[in-house]
Amino acid sequence: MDTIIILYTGAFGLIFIGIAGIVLSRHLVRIIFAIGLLEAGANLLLLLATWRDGASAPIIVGGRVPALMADPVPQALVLTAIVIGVGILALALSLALRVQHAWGTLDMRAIRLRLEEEIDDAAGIEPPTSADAPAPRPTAPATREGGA
Amino acid sequence: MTPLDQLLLLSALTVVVPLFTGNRRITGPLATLLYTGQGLLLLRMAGLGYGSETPVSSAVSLQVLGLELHWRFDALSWFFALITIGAGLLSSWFASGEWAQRYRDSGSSLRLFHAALALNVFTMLVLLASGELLSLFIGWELVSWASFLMMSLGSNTALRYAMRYVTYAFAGAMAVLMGLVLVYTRTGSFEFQAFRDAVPSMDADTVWLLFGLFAAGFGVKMALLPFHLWQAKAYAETPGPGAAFLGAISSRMGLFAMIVVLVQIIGVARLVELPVPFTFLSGRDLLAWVAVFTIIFPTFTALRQHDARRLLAWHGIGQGGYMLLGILIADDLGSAGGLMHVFNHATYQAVLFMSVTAVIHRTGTSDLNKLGGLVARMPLSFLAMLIGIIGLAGLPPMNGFVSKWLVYRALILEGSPLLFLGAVIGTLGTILSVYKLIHNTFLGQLRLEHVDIEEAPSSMLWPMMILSTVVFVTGYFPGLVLDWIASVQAAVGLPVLAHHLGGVHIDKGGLDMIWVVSVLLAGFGVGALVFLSGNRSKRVHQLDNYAGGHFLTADTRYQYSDNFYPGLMHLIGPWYRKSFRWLEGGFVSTVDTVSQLMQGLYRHTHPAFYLLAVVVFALSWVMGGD
Amino acid sequence: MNLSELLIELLLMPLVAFVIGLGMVLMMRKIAARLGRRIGPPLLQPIYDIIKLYGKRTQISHGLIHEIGIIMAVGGYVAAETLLPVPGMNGLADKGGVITLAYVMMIPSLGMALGVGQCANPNGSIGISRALTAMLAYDIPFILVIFGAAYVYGTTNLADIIAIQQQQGVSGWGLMQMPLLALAGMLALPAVMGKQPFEIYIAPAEIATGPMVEMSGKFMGGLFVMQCFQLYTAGVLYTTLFLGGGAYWITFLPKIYAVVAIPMAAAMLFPRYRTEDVIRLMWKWPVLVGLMGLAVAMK
Amino acid sequence: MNELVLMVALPLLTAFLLPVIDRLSSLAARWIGPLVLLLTAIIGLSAWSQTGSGAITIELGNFRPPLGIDLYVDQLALLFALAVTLGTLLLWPAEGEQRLRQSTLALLLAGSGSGLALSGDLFNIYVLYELIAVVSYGLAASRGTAAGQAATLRYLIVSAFGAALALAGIALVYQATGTLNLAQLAQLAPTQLNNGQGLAAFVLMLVGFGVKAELFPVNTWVPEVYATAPARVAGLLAGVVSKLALLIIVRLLILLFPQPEALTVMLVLGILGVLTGELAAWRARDFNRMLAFSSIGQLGIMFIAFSIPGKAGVFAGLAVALHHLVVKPALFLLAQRWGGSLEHLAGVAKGSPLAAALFILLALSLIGVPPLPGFWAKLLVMIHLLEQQSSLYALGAWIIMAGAALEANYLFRVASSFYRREAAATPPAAHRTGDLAGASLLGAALAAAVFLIVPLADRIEAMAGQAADRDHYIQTVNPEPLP
Repeated sequence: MDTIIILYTGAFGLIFIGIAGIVLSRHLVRIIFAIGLLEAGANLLLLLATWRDGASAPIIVGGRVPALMADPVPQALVLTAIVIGVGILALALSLALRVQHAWGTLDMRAIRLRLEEEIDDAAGIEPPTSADAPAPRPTAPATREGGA
Repeated sequence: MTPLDQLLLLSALTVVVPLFTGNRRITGPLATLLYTGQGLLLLRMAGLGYGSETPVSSAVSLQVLGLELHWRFDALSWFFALITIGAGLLSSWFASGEWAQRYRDSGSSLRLFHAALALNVFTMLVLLASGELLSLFIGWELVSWASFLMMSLGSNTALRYAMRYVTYAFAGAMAVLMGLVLVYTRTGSFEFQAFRDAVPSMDADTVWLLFGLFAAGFGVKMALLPFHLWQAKAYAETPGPGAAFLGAISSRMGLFAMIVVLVQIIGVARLVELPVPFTFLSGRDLLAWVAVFTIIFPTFTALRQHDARRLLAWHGIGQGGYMLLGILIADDLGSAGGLMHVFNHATYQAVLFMSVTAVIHRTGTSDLNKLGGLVARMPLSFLAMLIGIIGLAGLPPMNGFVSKWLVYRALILEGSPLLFLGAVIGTLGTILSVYKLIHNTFLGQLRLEHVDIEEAPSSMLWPMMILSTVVFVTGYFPGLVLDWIASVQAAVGLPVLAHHLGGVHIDKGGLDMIWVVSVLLAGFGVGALVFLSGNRSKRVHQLDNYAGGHFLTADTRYQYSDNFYPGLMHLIGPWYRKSFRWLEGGFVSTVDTVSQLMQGLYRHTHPAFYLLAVVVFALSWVMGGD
Repeated sequence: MNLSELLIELLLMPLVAFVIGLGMVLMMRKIAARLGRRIGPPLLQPIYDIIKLYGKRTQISHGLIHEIGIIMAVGGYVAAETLLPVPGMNGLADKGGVITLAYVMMIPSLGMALGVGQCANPNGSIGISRALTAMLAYDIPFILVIFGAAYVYGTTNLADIIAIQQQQGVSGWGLMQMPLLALAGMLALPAVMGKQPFEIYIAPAEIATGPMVEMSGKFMGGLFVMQCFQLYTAGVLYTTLFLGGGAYWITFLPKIYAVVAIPMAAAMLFPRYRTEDVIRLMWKWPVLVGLMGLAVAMK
Repeated sequence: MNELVLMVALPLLTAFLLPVIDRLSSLAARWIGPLVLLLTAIIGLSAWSQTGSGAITIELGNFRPPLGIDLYVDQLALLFALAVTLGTLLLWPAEGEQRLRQSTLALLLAGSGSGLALSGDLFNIYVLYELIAVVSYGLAASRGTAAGQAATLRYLIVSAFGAALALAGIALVYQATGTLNLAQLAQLAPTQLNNGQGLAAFVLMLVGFGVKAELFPVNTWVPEVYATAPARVAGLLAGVVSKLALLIIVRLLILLFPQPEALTVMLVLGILGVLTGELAAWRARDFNRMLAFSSIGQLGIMFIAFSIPGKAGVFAGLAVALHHLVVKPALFLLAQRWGGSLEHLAGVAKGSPLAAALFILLALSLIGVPPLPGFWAKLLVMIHLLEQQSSLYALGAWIIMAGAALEANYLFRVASSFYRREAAATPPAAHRTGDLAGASLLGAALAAAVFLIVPLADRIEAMAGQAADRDHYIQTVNPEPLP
């Protein structure tokens, strides 16, 4: 029984590390890794769902049915989930790469602010100004009319 | 096919026809003709108005989601429909001649105007015909959006105010919807009768809630305080005849709905039993006070306007208060007064809006500081406005007096001095305000630029004269209208007013307008005799005035118009605090702030944080709940 | 009562009112003179004045509405008198009542306002603005008093009100039943009559301002006639509400003259009030007293 | 009956073959996608009448559950499968340079969406859901701008996070029952899942699948993605994909989680969704984000509606969902040209009167003005909410009302600016015929629904009755009992 407790602890630990990583990190790559951890935790949890200590693989060789067989369904599920997870991680990393190329940053907060700005720009909305904001700097020195 | 179906069908046809005839000149007269047809169909049901016929129901009924929708006309519907169709007919007539040409030339769509007008009439008829709460709500919404269409026909300003209207109206409609769904969950039906049967068994909290929801929801349309801000500007900016129509009847739909729900179903007696916590007032008193403040505040706001249309529109709000007040008294006199005021108000308000529109048509402005002396050029329009303002101010011999008299008399009988005082203050303010209106428009010095203008065209004059006649005749013989009122009272379940052609006979001081008006006319005759007994008078030019030894010249026109009541304003001016605008603004700012917060929620914070929060919360709740 | 009797009454009532009103005008002028240590006009002076004004050669009219306005001013009061019962004549008391009377009394103001407006003299309009403001000022306590009386007597029929008071003798008078309301009415009365110290709108001192600025000849005469009626109406109404009305002319006449004379004599001593001060005064004391009176009367 | 499998298989197959077809003929590649979708739609429609009397189950490869995988076809599932097919057809996103890739993605979306709607197995649901997620990332980023990619990235993070949680939820379910077949789960649920663990599983799956259904806390991606993705894609996500996710959640709720607490969680999150969505939309300054926030609010209403227990809730929620399914894509079709600042839309009614009129019609229905269908849907929700006689449900009703009032304000602020007399400095270009035709079609459907409201309501009610009936589901699938 100890094994199973350790394994459960591991699964929940991975999930919590993953969540914490997503919440606490600002760096995009770390966040993506954290997602990987989270998924690993979830997969482990799924595998553990029907864990039987000392069971053999659910493969029937030569019509001989093993006495204790592991449940094949979670294994199939996990296999699929891992494939999907890898795909998504790859997609995420490639997107992150593109963002890094375009904006030169992987900092989540910077990306968020930049994203906000770009959306506003694309929509043609002027940035919000506040009465307390410093006056905009004049872009060109004021020309004096009739000064000549 | 019952007469009601025919009426609704013809009314729907009236909406469609302008869409086909379009901007052609024929549209107006055609629409007018169709309204006449509607009027005739309504007269086929005249038995309703005289209480000699049972309610006419429509052959159409629907079953949606297991809810039955049906429509019918009773005396109350008939009475309001009469006003609606009358107002539609005369507004459309008013809008068919020269006005239409001008409107079209200014690039506006006549097609849309007539369609909007007809749509308003149609939707109102649908509302009036509603046979249970659900069709009432559907009609209610239709009316709201139809009048939104009408209001937004004007300029950009009109659009802005129409927008404000639609915000108020829809919020109100939501309150109504909430109310009727509540009713449904209590009774399992939207039928009036089921609701009425369920009221006695409801506890006070429920009735309070329903009362609040319905009063607020319908009150928005009536522009009851504090939901009145939208109305004046929205109506004022509507194209002239449209404003006459809306001002005459549109917001009375709120009153209609209130009568149906608060008087006919819940019953005023039940409202009296609802105590307002921490006070000695009841629910009815509360609403009555709202009505009185609706009389006072908008009336004194009107006093400060210097645009004729806005002035009238603000008065329209104030007059609504008398109607509600009268109906809430709920005895035979008061409710008759309130109901009669609906009719009376429609007649004189339409006449006033029409006459102001005629002035705008000729002079191009409704700014009271830029008019004056027009009586010499537009005497018939002046006469129409004079009759209108006497009606609005509620002075004899016009019909406005009779309805207000009934309300006052009821208040005296009931013994509500403060409500009475409030109502009278409103009337006095109205007198001041309407005098300013007629003085600044028609009296005083004629301005140079208006020297050559002519009387309004006959297409405008006819409706004005007809309405003026109605205002006077129903003031002279109020029994004509009181006949209908009595059958309405019977239909609604109020005590029925015993009346005669001249008014009412009560042991403790009745009213006989035939005598009062006759003696007044005779008095005028005597006055005229006295006047004529003097030496012959000589007409002089308007510049031939006493001016302290100074000669007035043709290019100097003195007109006393701006800040017409300086003494009064000096005293009560500081009381105009724009509190309601402040309130509205405060509400909007609050929503704005919260909305900003919500956007920030979506924008600024790390999404996963919420996720975490929710999961942790949910899991802990689950574990704890186990 | 048959119709012909009623018609005769209706004819007689304004006539009587006019004569009594003339007397009141005379009395006012006498009081004013005596207070100023003058002798005052002779008995028939008001009549002479009216005849003179109507007979003048220069009669300036500013248009039809100017004339109609004056007609309305006189005609409105003529009609109002038929609603006021006097000893022996009830007129239309049961067909109008006190509310109708109060509103009919506004018609002359409206007529005068229309007439003056048509004169196209801004100074006249200023006067009207003041007059209407003053009306707003005094009508509030006045209406309050009317409400109180109508409520306490339980009727708006003035003839009934008189009958109720007559039944109980002097102790049944409104003055005894509701002294505070009577006081409030008394305070508002000078303003209702448009007399000192509330006559700023007439502006007798400023020649170039006020409703009368364009009024000459019979127009002025019309206003003069109107004034007679105005004094009479106010006096009779107050008497009817609070002093038991009139059963006999012999007791009725002194009452109405006293009602007009006593406040006048006192008020004459006050300096003229500005328009906003009229409002301030009227909305403060008479309204306060009236409300207290109402509270007492309705309890 | 097995031809229904084609609804799933055909689009997927075409998607994989598309690159090959493109090599052969680019014209064929352009048209084959829509044609295939049309074909699948016809297949779906032909099967419609057969599902009226009762649901059917299709056992793939003739293995009976729990060993085999089954498709469960009731009217609800079929309707959503049809909706996703037709929706993709209507909002066919392929345009411009990346036509081929987008066609592929769209076909994948249609196929996996139909599969998601029809599948009767939790495992399949998870896989197809992930497939849809991947497709939606591709579509969302298809504009190729950095902003689009950044927004997609943020979307992806939330979505992957959610998927992991959903997987954990599935693990919990499996642990408790040992099966993933929905019918079998439904049999076992009253005994095995009616506990804390079941509830935890539900919450995890609610949050996980809720990402696509724009559930309150996990919907922060919505405004960003809808603002940066092509409007048609946004329409697909808001109109169709969100409803699919919702369908899954509702299925799970009906079959697996009978606890009242589950309903409460959904109700609370729904209320928060309405509140935040409508309030945020009130202040939105561009068309896309206004629609995005408003769709968050609308989805919130659906969550509230589905949280009503029993058939009534399904009926009410379904009505709202179907209505939104018609309205939102149409609005996003209009956004194709009108995206961007609302100020630029001043006076556009003159240039494009039809589009302006359509917007008004859609807006009226969205806020629930009678007699448009939106009103009846809202009325249903209100009635059933208040019938619960519980203060939390009543709160939901109040919030929906307040939200509608707000929505009326901001939608009509925009609508009335269309009719302003002076035009904006740079008015948006006129709509393309395709967009306008699509929107008009949906608008016409909406208008037609006004007159067909009675039969429509009956149909939806029957559908809801079928979907809400747990025993019917179990009997139809009739799985072998677990060993």
